Amino acid sequence: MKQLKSIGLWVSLLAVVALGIGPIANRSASLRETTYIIMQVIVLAASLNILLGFTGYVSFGHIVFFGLGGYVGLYLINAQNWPLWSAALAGGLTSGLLAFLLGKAILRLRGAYFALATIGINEAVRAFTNNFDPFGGPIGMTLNFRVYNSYGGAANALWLVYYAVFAIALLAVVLNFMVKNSKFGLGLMAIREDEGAAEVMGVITPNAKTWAFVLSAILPGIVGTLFFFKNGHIEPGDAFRLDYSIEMLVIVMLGGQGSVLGPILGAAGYEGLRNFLLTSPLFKNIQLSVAGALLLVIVLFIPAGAVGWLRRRVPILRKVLA
Amino acid sequence: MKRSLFVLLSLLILGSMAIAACGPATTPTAAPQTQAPAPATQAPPASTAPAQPATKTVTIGFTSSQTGSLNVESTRQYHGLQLWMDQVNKAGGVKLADGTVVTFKAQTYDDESNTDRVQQLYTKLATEDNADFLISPYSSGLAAAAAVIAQQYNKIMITTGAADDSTYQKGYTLVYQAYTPASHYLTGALDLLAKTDPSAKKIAVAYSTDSFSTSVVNALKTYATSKGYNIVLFEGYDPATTDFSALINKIQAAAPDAVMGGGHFQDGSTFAKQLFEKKIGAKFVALLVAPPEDQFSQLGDAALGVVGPSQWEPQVSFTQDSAQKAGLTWYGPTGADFTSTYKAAFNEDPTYHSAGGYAAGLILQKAIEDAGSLDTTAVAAALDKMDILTFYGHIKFDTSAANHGLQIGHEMVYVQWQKDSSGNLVKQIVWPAEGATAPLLYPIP
Amino acid sequence: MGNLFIASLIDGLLIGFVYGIAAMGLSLIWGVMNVINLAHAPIMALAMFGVYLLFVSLNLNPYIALILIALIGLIGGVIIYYIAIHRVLSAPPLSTLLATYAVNMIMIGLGTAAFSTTPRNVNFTLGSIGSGDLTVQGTRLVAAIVATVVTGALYFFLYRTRPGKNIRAVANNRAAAELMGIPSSRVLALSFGLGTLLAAVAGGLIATFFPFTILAGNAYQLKSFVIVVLGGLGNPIGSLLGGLILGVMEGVIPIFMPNSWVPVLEFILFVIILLVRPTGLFGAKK
Amino acid sequence: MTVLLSVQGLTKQFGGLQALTQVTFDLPQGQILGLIGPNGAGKTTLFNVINGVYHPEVGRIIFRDKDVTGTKSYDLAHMGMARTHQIVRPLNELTVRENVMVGACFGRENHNLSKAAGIADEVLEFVGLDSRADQLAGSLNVAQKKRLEMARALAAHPYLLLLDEVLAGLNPSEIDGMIQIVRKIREQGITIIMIEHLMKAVMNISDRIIVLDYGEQIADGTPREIANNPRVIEAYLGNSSLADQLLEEE
Repeated sequence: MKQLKSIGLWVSLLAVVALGIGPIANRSASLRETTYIIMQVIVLAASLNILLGFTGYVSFGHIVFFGLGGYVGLYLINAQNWPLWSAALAGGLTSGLLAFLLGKAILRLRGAYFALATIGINEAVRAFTNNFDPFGGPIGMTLNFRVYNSYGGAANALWLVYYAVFAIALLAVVLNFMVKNSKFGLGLMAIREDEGAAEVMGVITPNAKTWAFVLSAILPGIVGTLFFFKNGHIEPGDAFRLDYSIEMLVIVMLGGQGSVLGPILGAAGYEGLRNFLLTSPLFKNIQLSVAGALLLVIVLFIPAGAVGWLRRRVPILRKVLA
Repeated sequence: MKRSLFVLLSLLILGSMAIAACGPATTPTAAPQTQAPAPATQAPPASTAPAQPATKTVTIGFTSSQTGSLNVESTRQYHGLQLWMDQVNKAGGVKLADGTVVTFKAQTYDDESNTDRVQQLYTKLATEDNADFLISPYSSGLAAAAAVIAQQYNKIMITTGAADDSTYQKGYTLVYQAYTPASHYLTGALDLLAKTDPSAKKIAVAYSTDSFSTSVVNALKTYATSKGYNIVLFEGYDPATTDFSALINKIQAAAPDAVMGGGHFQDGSTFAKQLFEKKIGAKFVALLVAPPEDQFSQLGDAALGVVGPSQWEPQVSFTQDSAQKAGLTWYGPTGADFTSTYKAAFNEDPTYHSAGGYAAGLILQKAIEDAGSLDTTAVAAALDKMDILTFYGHIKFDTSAANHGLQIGHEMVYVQWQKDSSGNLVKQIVWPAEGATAPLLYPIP
Repeated sequence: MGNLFIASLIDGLLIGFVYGIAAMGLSLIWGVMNVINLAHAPIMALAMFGVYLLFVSLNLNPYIALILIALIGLIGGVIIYYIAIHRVLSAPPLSTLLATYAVNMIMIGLGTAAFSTTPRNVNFTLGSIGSGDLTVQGTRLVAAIVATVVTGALYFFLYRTRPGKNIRAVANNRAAAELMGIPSSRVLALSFGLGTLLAAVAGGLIATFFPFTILAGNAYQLKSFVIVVLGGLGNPIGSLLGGLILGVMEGVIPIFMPNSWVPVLEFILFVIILLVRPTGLFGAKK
Repeated sequence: MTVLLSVQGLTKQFGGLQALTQVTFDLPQGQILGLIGPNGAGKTTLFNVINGVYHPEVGRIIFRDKDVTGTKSYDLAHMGMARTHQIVRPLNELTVRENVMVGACFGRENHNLSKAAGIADEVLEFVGLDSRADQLAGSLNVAQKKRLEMARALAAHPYLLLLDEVLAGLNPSEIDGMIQIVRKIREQGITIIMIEHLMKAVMNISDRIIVLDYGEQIADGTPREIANNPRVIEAYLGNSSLADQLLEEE
């Protein structure tokens, strides 16, 4: 039993490594950039999975943690000369703190109301950033190219950031696995299935939900800093993009919510598909529509996502696919 | 005929909500493929092909916004660049010092109007597609993200459609700006106002809170204050704003002589329309981006008198003579040639985005010719030295460490919508005085 | 200052009517079937284009075009319901959110391909009344009147006609309504159709005085969330009042602080109302 | 005899509706208290109030010598109160074992996962669901789901168990099985309040019965006293001979 469970973890980690090792093996910068986005999406989707997949709360504005982390991190690097790593950590912790402060209040809302509240928060934070001068207001912040020199030049810096996001993707998978196979995670899943019943059985739901929210906010904050450091520039419209939030939901849904492997498969599948559609001469003008039609088919016919579908069809896999 | 096709198409679209899930059919898109019947006579100068030259194809990499909010401007920029490329290739390419003849090919992807994929795509362009030179995406935000990649892979990038000054103050050495920087967008309008009516001193500034517009108005504010103007209102609005009533009421209460600001086309034209409807009574209105667009005239009377800065207009007539007068080298086609070939190729009038795209190519071509090689260092050196006049205007780059690559030669022109003798709205150039096609209509009737 | 206040108030009220009717469709669908229709924005945008195309190509009066567009909206909504919503209606909320978002993607994608994101403008005016500071545009006045009439008609339909009563019964308790022999799926399809009809009417009205692009619906969709939460679910008059409140806020707040703070306040208010009174200021249900 | 639970003057209203009026009783440790009354009499409401789902307007609840009025359900669970639901609420996408582990993990004894798994297996064997431990809870039939409810509550090792119509919807042989389980639970020293519609069962198994009607406590006594109480007969049982039948059948 125990062994089988950890096979699930190894399968998931292996999947991430298989995706992430390519650019390191052939030192291809182009592949690295493509993979960077997949890794980032894995981190965001896996983090969202803690809230969506395990706890059953649909956060539509989860990107607020990515954007806020990016802003705080870039501000510390730009204005306070912090090194990237501590700035990224600070970005993550700030996002976690925001989740902690908001959690108790908005996690009382259920279903669609919670989803709407998260949209409201994302929009409020975006509008606030637009007015907040230390973060550059509408202009945002642009890093001086010199900053990259402390990391061995820009080329090297981008490699470093890639290693970091790769490591964090692995961490996100381990975190998902640990949550899923912990008492805390059991409580979360009980909440997902029936919050009232969970409460009656003794799950301290407000605390459990808040911590799930916090856990799901920290890593997005860290990769937010990494991304905008790499990007060299941040402004409100890019940092708090609601569409990106919804893409993450689609990815978790596509791969299978509540599973560890799901966000990984979803991220790889979704990004692969998007890259294909964007560059395909046949579809590129209507790629958005094609993606929408596919999403609709998935929602209507395979709501459990890839992992859920596999588990149902091939029961042997049930134990291996965490 | 075309109209009814359009209606049919859109009814099909409405109908296709119905069959949406069954997989949408490929819809014919407006984006025309270039089949430029470019008349060879109007080709830019290029070395005449020798007998048996070695040849090389140079890849120019860039992304454009085929989808998303920047799609219109970005597509025009793409068209301009494409026209340049077709013409230079048709004319036989560029001859290097070692006799190799270089022709160009474009490698491009859709950046969806957002930064997420810009770096991914530019890295792909720089490494996998082995692009020799890069052109920026449209808009300052996207260009800033692309600049990191260009510099890092030691590729020269000509930016166009990216006016923000800040990108060129961040230590890049290989990024060169074709546009007049944002900080100069509205300062000329102020000079124009000062010359026309020295007694007008109260200015209200209302601007879209996006990066570009905010940079423009911040520079305007500094400049206006230094010239003794009284800024009676200085406020931002969300770029998605459609109802400006509240803001206009405030402007009205501040009773300014002039209203300046705006942002992009959509908000700017809406703002202009509502300014008119509210009978605001300002004598002078200057807005960003929207007024130079031909569609701005759809506003009817609301467009009358509105002034806007433009990087280039078809009426702008720089010639070999003007180059001689200014002591500059003349380079490339004339404005009239550019306009007519562009129209022939894309069945639309060129705007400054188109001209900017073309100019970016032209700048690169000239630099390669001057350098006589494709080597980054040599071409960059040629760009640093460049000081030319083209149909698009004067091109010269700042070479100081603090602002390297910033455009310092090119000047904005200011257009105003006026009525011709038969009462039709026409766009006239009103500033700078040397290039004006009509005097400023002042105050707005 | 006095004039400024009155002018801002009037403008706020006028735009409030439009906000109200834009939110009404969202509110109806949400209230009846507990679906948050994320395809609301492109439906509004397509309606804007519908009015535009009929106006430009056939020279049709925008208000006549509006009736045609409303009908297309009704039929389109019913079709969307059967394709995208019906199957996932009793699934967790995420499914319907994503299903309607998928419809949104499809419509925006096709719309961008067909129309690009170039702004359009219906060059139509009814003149304006008043003078100086207090100028009111004819088209906006008509929009307010149409909004009021539509609200009244919807109210009449929901409370006085059989299909309307069926809709309310299904909204209250679907299982019980089915037991009473109400064909719930047909009623739900009709409600969805009505919701899109309202969105289309709102879009068409907006097209008569604001320029728009295929993406123009998004801003109204976001505002509609705020309004629905203000006004309560499924309650047409609540939506209208919610729209008026939001309109007045947007009109009056900038007198006292920079305009760019308005969205910050709007969304903070939104979250607070969600937390304190999720049934809305005028909602009594539940 | 120590009093485990003391309910004092509980009153609960919903809007204008009086759901509970001045309900008062003491429950000594180890007893089975039957709670009967017509539909809508407020029985489940009483459970919800005792259990912390609703808070009463008036009245106090003392559990193990502590005033727990207004205490949250999860805190009560930690203090040793567990319940089943009238309409079963299985955690569908979790396995049967995981369902029961939730009870063990978050109940009175606050076990870690591996300990909880052990307890879950014991309890599942006790209620006869051991063969289904790895199935998803959603795939069980109604009778099995009722046992699962019971197992989850038991896994918490509670002092007080609130059983809400555990027999409803079961066939006769399943009912016998469930009654056996309830008896065995009592033998472990767990105090039980059970809401039941099945008169025969409740009369036989309870030490004491409380009758609710329109939220009012109209009778309180041994099964025999209840069966002969004229108010109960009038309000609820219908005729007096039925009551005698119920008592004598076994």
